Amino acid sequence: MASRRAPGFALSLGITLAVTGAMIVVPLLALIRSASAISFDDFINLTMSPRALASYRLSFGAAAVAAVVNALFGLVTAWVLVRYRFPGRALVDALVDLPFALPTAVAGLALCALYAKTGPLGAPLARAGLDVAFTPIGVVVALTFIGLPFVVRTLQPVLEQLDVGVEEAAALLGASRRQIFARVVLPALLPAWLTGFTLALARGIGEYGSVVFIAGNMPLSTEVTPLLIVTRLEQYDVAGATALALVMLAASFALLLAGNLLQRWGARRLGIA
Amino acid sequence: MLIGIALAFLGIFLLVPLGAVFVFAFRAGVGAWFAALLQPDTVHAIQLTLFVAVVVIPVNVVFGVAAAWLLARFSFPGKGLLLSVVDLPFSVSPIVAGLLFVLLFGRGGVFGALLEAHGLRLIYAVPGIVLTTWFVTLPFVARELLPVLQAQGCAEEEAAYTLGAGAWRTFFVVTLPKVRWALCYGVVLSNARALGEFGAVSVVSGHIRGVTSTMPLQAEILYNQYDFVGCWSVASALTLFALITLVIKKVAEHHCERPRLRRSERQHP
Amino acid sequence: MRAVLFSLAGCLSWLSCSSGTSTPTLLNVSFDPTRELYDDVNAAFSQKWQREHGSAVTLRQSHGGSGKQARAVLDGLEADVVTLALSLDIDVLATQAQLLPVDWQGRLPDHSAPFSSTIVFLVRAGNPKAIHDWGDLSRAGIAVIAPNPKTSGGARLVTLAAWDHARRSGPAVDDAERDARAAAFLTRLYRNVPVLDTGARAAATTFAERGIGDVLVSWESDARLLLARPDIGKDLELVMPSSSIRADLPVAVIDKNVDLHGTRAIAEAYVAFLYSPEAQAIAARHHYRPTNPEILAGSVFPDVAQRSVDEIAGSWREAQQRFFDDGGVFDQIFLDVARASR
Amino acid sequence: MSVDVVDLEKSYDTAPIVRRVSFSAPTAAITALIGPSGSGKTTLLRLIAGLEIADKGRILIAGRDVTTTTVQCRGIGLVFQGYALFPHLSVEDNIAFGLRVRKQPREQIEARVTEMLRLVQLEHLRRRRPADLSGGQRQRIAFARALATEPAVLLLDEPFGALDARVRAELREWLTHLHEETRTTTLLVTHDQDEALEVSQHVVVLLDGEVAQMGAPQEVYDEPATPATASFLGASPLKAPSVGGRDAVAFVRPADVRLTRAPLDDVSAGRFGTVERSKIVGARVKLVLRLVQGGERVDVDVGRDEFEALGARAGDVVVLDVRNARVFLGDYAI
Repeated sequence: MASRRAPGFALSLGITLAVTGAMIVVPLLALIRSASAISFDDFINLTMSPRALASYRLSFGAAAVAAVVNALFGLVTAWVLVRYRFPGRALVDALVDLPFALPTAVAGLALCALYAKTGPLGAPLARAGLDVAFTPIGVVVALTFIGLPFVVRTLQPVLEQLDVGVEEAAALLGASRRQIFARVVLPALLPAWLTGFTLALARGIGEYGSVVFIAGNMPLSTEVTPLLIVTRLEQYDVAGATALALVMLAASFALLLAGNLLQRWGARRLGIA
Repeated sequence: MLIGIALAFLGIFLLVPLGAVFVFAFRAGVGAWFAALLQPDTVHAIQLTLFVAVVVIPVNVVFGVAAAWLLARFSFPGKGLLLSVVDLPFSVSPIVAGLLFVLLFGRGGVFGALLEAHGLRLIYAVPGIVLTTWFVTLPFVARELLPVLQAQGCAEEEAAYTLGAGAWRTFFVVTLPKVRWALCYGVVLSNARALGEFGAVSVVSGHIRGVTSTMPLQAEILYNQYDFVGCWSVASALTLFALITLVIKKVAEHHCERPRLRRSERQHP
Repeated sequence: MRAVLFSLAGCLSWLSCSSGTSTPTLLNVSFDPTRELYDDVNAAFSQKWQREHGSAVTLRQSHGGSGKQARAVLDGLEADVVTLALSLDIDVLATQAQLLPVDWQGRLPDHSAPFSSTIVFLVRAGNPKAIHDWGDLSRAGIAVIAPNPKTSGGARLVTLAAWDHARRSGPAVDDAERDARAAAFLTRLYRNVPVLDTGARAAATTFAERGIGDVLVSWESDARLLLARPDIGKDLELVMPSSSIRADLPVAVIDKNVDLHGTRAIAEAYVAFLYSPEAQAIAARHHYRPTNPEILAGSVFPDVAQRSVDEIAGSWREAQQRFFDDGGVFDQIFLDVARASR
Repeated sequence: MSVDVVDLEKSYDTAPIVRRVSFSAPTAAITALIGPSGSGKTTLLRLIAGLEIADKGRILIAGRDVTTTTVQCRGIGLVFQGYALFPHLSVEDNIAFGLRVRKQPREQIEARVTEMLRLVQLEHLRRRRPADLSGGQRQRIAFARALATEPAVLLLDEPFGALDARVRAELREWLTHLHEETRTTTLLVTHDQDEALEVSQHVVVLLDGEVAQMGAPQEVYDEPATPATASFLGASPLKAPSVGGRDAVAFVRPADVRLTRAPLDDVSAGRFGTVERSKIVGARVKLVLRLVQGGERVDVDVGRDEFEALGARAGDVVVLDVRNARVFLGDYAI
């Protein structure tokens, strides 16, 4: 067991196992128990119905698009925050965390009010022929908002630790700025970048509060999976809700595992392991 | 150029919604804002929300410290799995989180019959809200502490042991001051989430006005009552909490960063 | 582990109960559009109770989609009284959890429905798109706002009313062709729906506040509430279709919960009060159609041919199975809508 | 207050780090544990301190078996590689830490802290934070903190590892003085043999988790027990005439070779080498030679005046006169 002679192994193990056991494992077992009452054929029918498939397409698709947007702009934002000094930088830096702190329902209400056809942003966009609220684009906007801090916050520390000397060395060897970025900076950032992307994706897939207000909630087109779970529950269809919840749970666990593996990979690549 | 892109992106996606909340809230004037917040049901929602946070945060601190200590200081079989399990509430959909507790404590749930036999009520009552909020905020403190504990290593603690300090004393006098800002950061984040959780709490709340409505739910209720002034007032109050959170977080970060900067100065004189 | 959880649970419920309720408390779990109605009814009832018994009573309310609310009661929300949109939602409480007897509808007059309502249209002032009847809703270029029948009781009434209208209009043919005609009509109608909100109130907000859509298909009570609003009422106009549905709004005492709380006497007095002239007048003021004939006669309700759910679909149970359960008519329609929009 | 280690073993995940190590560190002396990185010397130190638990073996401090004693009760002082000063405490509070833990009266602590600060000659830094100090100052505060509790044994883990050469040299001398004053039994872990030779009275060479040799510094330096020890101590192998049909290897240090001009007429007598390159390093000159017979490389380190007297350039052939060499037959020294 523990070879280091740090104290408190039994105590911390006890607390951690008791709490994770009672608060996480037992509820998960309850879900699995409920799901095990569903026959395999029913499970396939419930989770592969056209409506469920359409909701996955929206939840996963919009979360992926939002995560890509966040990955690109998050990289730029993190770069700017780490490498440049400009007035208001501290303010901008603090603001990045706003989606963490702002309740999702408030974000949903605000975004919906802004992007509706009568809203201050929605009206000019509608005149330009682009409907945002109540379309999949609206879902992407909401998920972009809530996923924004993940990429920035996972990239920032790595960027800060990135040795400027390496870039200078590359420049001395004749690399252009683009080459330095593509061959030196990006490979070093890649694991953190992917981790941030995975986190934003995982958060986006399960998001409910900010999305219900701005999504059109139309079955088969603008209905996200969490809403479908709620709908099933309200139709007294516990089996349907449980089956979908299990699919979502599997997806988030898989993403989490991927994120942890990426982090470990990153640590190894940077020789910190 | 890059700064411009970053600022434009953040402006559109962050500042505009933030400003919108306050514009909508104060459209009817400051008096209306206060009046809306002083409606009895809204006052109760604020009290309930703060109560939930006050209950959840201490348990999160104890758990977070224990889990971070365990994961940073020891290696044992199944550690990777445990880390993923601790992280799980972070990526689980809030709706699924709420559903978990309904399946557990609802009338037809695993413990439903047991609770009913003893006349205990968890779901659609305050305890259910507390438990669900606890679930969704569980990983925050541990997640913030873990990297700090790992990065700082255990040399200072070992120094304290060699000087004769016991485990608890070392923990309180050496470890805790060392990680206090990370701990503060974790508390602030879990507090923010506890105050603002909507999806999960919505599933287990029952929406009884003046009893089981937290602030985000109260905002939704007011929205559905066409009471937009009330709704935006609650929303802006929550936003104010969020901004305070950010300020505290910034302070915490500032204190965390100073020693780090010094260390890097030393390495590159 | 159980012991730990259990003592934790005990601790927490003690915390929640310690807020102290010396006066008896009655929880009325209701559906979406009745928020304002029960605000007034509750105030009147507690005054009456205070007057007659000399003791106070605390009335609590919970609102949401009818199905969602019934689901919460089923899972343990301890409602003393439920006042929902559909008798089906109360049936579920009787059959699935035995919270009250299956024949609950026979315990109070008028099948336990003290008020009724119907489905009407709300259009922009001046009716610029000339929407007069159900048929207009399926026209190309009309945006219709209606909530999701899967989550909203009112939306199920909308679907059934539209179905019934389409089925009965046009040339008389056999039943199968009538059904096909109605399904095709609903497909065209729902193709015109840009936002399918989860509840009646969300749909009303989308239409009135966000300015989306040409017509809101909604509860009569909600529509007239919006019309009466000083800020947005003048921009709206009520349209009565040629036929609509009669929605009886059932109420019931939840026996199991009132016995647990010791609130049976108050709960029964409360539901009885809903039939009193005083409560019936409050209902009429909030645009719910009272069952009391005198009060109905004394208030203004536009004329509309109302057909009951039983006439349209046999019973609520059959309607639910045929139209709204998974794989039912509504799902088929939405498959067609999605296919057509692709 | 000697430290005795008996048959100590420690593995991480089945990889042995310390294998059956036994040695004694005499009372009031500085014993240096030297070895290349990865030889297990830091682990050994942590085992003695009680920060790791040994798999097998015993540890005795002043004759008392402390193998199972907790770290708090072993009565040791440890100076860490990175100092491990408490960053949130002032210099004074850092030094007082161990005394406060022992609940000593306030005035006594005050006096002891003052005494320690005087000992390390940093009285003026009393109220500073570790972050405000230079590396050498931090180092000395770490010593003061470790010595404040009057430990029976002082353990030093690469105490000068993170410092620049000049400060290192200063602190070595300072450590010698400090030790003369305190006479605390000291165990010093270092990978730097010069440091060990200069500071310690007793040397233990660790190679691959095992004690390769121990003894007085000069003895270990002059008579390495094995080829590996000789190699670690800076000698390079040269093929020697075989003895009794077995290959012999001579280990020669660069400073143990004298060079003279090769007589032009006789190249068979003695050893001849061709100068490949030379480099003047301050007062010394480092040369790389290649033997005429066999072509082996020999590193030579001579004084500047000797080199100038020799007047050799690259390509010149010179005579090597090996003053001192350790010859091994297989693993045995002869």
